[in-house]
Amino acid sequence: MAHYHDQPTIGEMLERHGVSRRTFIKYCTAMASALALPPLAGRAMAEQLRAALRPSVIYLSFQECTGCLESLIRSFSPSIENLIFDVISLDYDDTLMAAAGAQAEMARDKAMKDNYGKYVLVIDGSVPTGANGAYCALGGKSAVDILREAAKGAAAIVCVGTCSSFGGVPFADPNPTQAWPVSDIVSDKPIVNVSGCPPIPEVITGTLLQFISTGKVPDLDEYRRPKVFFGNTIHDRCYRRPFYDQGKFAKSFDDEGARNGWCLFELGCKGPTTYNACATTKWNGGTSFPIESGHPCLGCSEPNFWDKGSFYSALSAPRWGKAGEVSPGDVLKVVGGAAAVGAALGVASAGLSRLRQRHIEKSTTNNEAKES
Amino acid sequence: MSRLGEIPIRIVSRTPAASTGTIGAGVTAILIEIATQLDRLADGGEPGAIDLRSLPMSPGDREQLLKALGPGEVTITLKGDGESTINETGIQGVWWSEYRDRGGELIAGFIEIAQVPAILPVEPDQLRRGAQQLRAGAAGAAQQPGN
Amino acid sequence: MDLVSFARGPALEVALAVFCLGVVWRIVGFALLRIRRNFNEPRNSLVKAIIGGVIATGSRSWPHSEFTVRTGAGEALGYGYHIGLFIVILAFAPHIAFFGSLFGVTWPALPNSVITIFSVLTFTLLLAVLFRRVTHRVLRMLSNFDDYFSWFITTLVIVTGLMATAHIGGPYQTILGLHILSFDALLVWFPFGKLMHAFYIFPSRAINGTLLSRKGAAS
Amino acid sequence: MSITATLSANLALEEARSPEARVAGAMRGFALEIGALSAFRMESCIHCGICADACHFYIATEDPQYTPIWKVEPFKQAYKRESSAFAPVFRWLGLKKKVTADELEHWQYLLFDSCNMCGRCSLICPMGIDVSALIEQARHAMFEAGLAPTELYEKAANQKRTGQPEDSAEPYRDKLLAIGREFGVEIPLDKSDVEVMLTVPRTDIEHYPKAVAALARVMQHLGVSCTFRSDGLVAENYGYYAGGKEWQRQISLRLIDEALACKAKLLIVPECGHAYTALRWEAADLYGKPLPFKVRHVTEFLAEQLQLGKLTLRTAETGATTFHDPCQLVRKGGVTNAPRTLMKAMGVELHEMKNHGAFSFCCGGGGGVVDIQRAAPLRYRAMENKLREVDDTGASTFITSCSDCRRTFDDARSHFNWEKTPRSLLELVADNLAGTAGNAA
Repeated sequence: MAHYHDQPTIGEMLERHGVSRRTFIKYCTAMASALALPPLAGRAMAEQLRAALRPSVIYLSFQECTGCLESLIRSFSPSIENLIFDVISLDYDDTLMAAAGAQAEMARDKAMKDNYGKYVLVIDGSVPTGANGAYCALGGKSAVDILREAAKGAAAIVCVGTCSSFGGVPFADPNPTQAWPVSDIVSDKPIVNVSGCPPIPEVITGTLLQFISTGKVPDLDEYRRPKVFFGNTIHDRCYRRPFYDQGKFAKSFDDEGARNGWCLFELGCKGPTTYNACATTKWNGGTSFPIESGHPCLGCSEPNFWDKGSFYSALSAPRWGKAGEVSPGDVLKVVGGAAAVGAALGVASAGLSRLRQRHIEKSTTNNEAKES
Repeated sequence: MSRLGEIPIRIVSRTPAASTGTIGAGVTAILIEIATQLDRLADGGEPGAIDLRSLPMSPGDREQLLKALGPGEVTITLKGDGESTINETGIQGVWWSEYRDRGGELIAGFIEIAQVPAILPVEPDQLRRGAQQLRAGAAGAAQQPGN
Repeated sequence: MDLVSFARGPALEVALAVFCLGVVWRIVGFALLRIRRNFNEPRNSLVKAIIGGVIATGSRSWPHSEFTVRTGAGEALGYGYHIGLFIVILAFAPHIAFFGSLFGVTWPALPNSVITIFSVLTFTLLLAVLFRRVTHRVLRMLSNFDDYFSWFITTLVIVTGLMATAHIGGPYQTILGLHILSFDALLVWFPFGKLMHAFYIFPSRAINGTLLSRKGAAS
Repeated sequence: MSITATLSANLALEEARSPEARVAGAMRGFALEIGALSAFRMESCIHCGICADACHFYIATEDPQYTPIWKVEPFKQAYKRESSAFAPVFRWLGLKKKVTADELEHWQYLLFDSCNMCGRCSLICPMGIDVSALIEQARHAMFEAGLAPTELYEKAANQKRTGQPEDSAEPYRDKLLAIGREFGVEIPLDKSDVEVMLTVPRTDIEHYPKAVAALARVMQHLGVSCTFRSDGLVAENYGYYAGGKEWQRQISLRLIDEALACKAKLLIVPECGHAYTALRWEAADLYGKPLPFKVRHVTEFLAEQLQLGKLTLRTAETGATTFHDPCQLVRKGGVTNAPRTLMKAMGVELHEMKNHGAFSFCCGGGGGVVDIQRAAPLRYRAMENKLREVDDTGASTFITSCSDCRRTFDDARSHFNWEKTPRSLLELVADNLAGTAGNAA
């Protein structure tokens, strides 16, 4: 498609909008810093981005709560307006765009056609497949059909949020809509999962920028999450970690330990098993994150976080059954039942042994009797 | 409410002792790191940087660090999308950079070890574009009747 | 279901059930065998005999002075890792949280650094114990699969626990999952091997001590 | 015919027993021995190997097979396979192997030749297991397998049949009377309606007649109405040594019947350790009900008389003296203070051995080992340490209160050219009865 060569680079676009190179470097550097990248990476990213073409981005929302988008538009560095106006061409987002109805659908179809094979498809929300996809439909088309169609021409798919990445809340047991993560439906495209409920805004923009600046899918972990942001657990980087190491724990939300800012492990903190950048990037422009605000990590960026039992039972606590929490009563039931079966088996085996013994004894005394 | 600082917060307990206790030694470590990077700059011309955000510092530590570096003689102000400052410290070649956004919030802070902060030099293509712009302007002025 | 959820969920439930079933089965299985009555005239009254049994229960924790030269070191080694195990099992905060949710009671924890020291120490002692078992002529002859497997599974729990806290060997949740899973395995193995001695040691000392004291014999 | 029947009918047949029959016999023996208590003891073993350090056979040789608990390995194996809670599973999956005839043959040496049933290992076990009790039970199974050592087996068979472990040209009854004549002491025999029934070790009749006389003399001195019984003379019980439980019962029954016949209220066990175990602790259990009379060791009886003021003793000029604690009396029987009370009463200058009282090492001859010919070399090795301990006390007089211990030390005297002569505590008492001239001969 010839007109692609006529398209200006991002650098040119920026200058047209009066954003100087230095200002752009400033923001990229700030972002790199926010993402805990090496200090000089920001400038390199800025240069790469300036030379790159401004990609088309299509943002589709399925079975979701819009929390992810809410999060995204609160991105501080770069702010979403920076991102949209300076770096990407957001060609479709039914929540943000002014157009609506058939006009909006047309805009999407046009963007898909014009940028076939080049656009970045951002998915927010899980994809319900039950009842032929009827649980989520846009303009008369089911989400699953829209996804399949949109995925065909995508250069890559970025799943924003735990719902599109791992199924999230709709996927949770008993999953009434038969919701699936994107990766269970599309298998022939590079997929990057930016999980979280919602994901940290800087992590969303950072992932997009990284992808755009390099044109490559970043290094991913086993759950296809960018290692740069999901390489460490919350626990690894938690400022309360020293208290964990000292064995100082808050036992309730209003005790001395909680007031002293001690570790929230016993209140159910999932930090040790949760990979995300909350402890370093934090939220609201680096203001705070849940643990800093006194609440244990829920583990929202991990698969099945909704089905891992109570948010408030310790990570090392046992859990079984539907409720996902074990009370001493449940333990007693299991232990008592097993003990009863054990006792029955014990009685049976002892009885068997005694029978064998009696048999032997009888035969011996009979012989003794014969002898005398 | 436009600033976080304006939110009325009553601090009940101090910052956890564990996070302040270890930092004193941290300042020394930063100074040593700066010195190492200065050596590298002098030997191979390789600039370096330390992200202040990656170093958890108490206000006291920060003061201690600033005091150790001392005031310098160069101050640079960047006026793109908010006012950012780059101050040379008492140690020449060590720059204290603070990037702010339009609202004046600090969005990044660095200690840069460089001849000139890397954000300042202009790329050749930009120089050329500037030249072009000037030439176009001059041509336009020349064609202006009555001038 | 991820490994941790599996390990502390259904696997733990099954392990706990097998553990209880096996332990009760094994104990009932021999406790209901024939008990022969003693018709001989006791030297000491039943009360005195029982006091003797109680004393033996405690005193057998350490060899009589006549034996210490030959056995002191070996016994100290054995007790060493047992004490280490108890401290690590009972004084580590996540373990306390585990017991707390199982039984509804908790108690204060020791700092992790102390726990780490004890677990490394315990691990070292376990290695020494294994070395002794394979090099000591008596132990080598007595040892069977049970001895080595029980050692292995105990050590596995310690090692995976250390790896989990030190964050080595893989993602924390995988190692934590393996740690809990190895504990589940230990629970399953428990009733079928020598680990049962945890239930036997005090009753055995008490019963034999009582019977010996009844005769006025040394115990 | 049962094995016991076969054996008692014809000893020669015993040798020809097939391996299958041996295993079957042993398994039957094991099965009969298994009860909650023995099972618990076997369950409790953690293979710590510490019991080896209590056993003089292991200490002397450092040969791991002499580890006490290893001596009952076939018993443990049989228990796990036949009677433990998981036995059906073990059998089904073949996890515990059957005991083989070869193993049983090998274990004969471990259960008989290299174990005195001295019970020292029972004191060291951190799990509190009474190992010697298990060994005694395992011996029963070995007997059922026809694997009791010939010497013990023959003596037991003889004793069961005739009341005497060995045939003698002159019956023991006559020998007893002859001893009375020789030492000038009246031997009460076959009386009825007496307070006390006396018995005599066949070892004393054969080797230490003076001790027999001493018993009669002391009883006479005390003026106790007592008697020996022709049909219940021998204190020892070879059925106990050989592991023939039924034989042991029948041999004990002979004494019990005689005691009942003479209406004795007290049966005195002479200076013989294992006879004490057999009569004091096991006879009633085999009898199936409490005995209608008391059983006491002669030293116990004498110490009691001393405390009652009925017995007074002169100072015995024994010089520096040491005392060997017979295992069956002291460690396993609880007769710890009686001998020391008597020695104190005689002003004996007692120098205790390094390991004494409950921790004393066995003489090496207990459990019938002194009668097993082929066990002698091993027994001598195990004894060396004991003899060293005796020598280390620096005592010139060496006393014990068990005739089998005495015989074992006497045997060592000739084997090692050891210069000490073991003396009988009973004889010492008899020699130092206050108000008598004493008999130094």
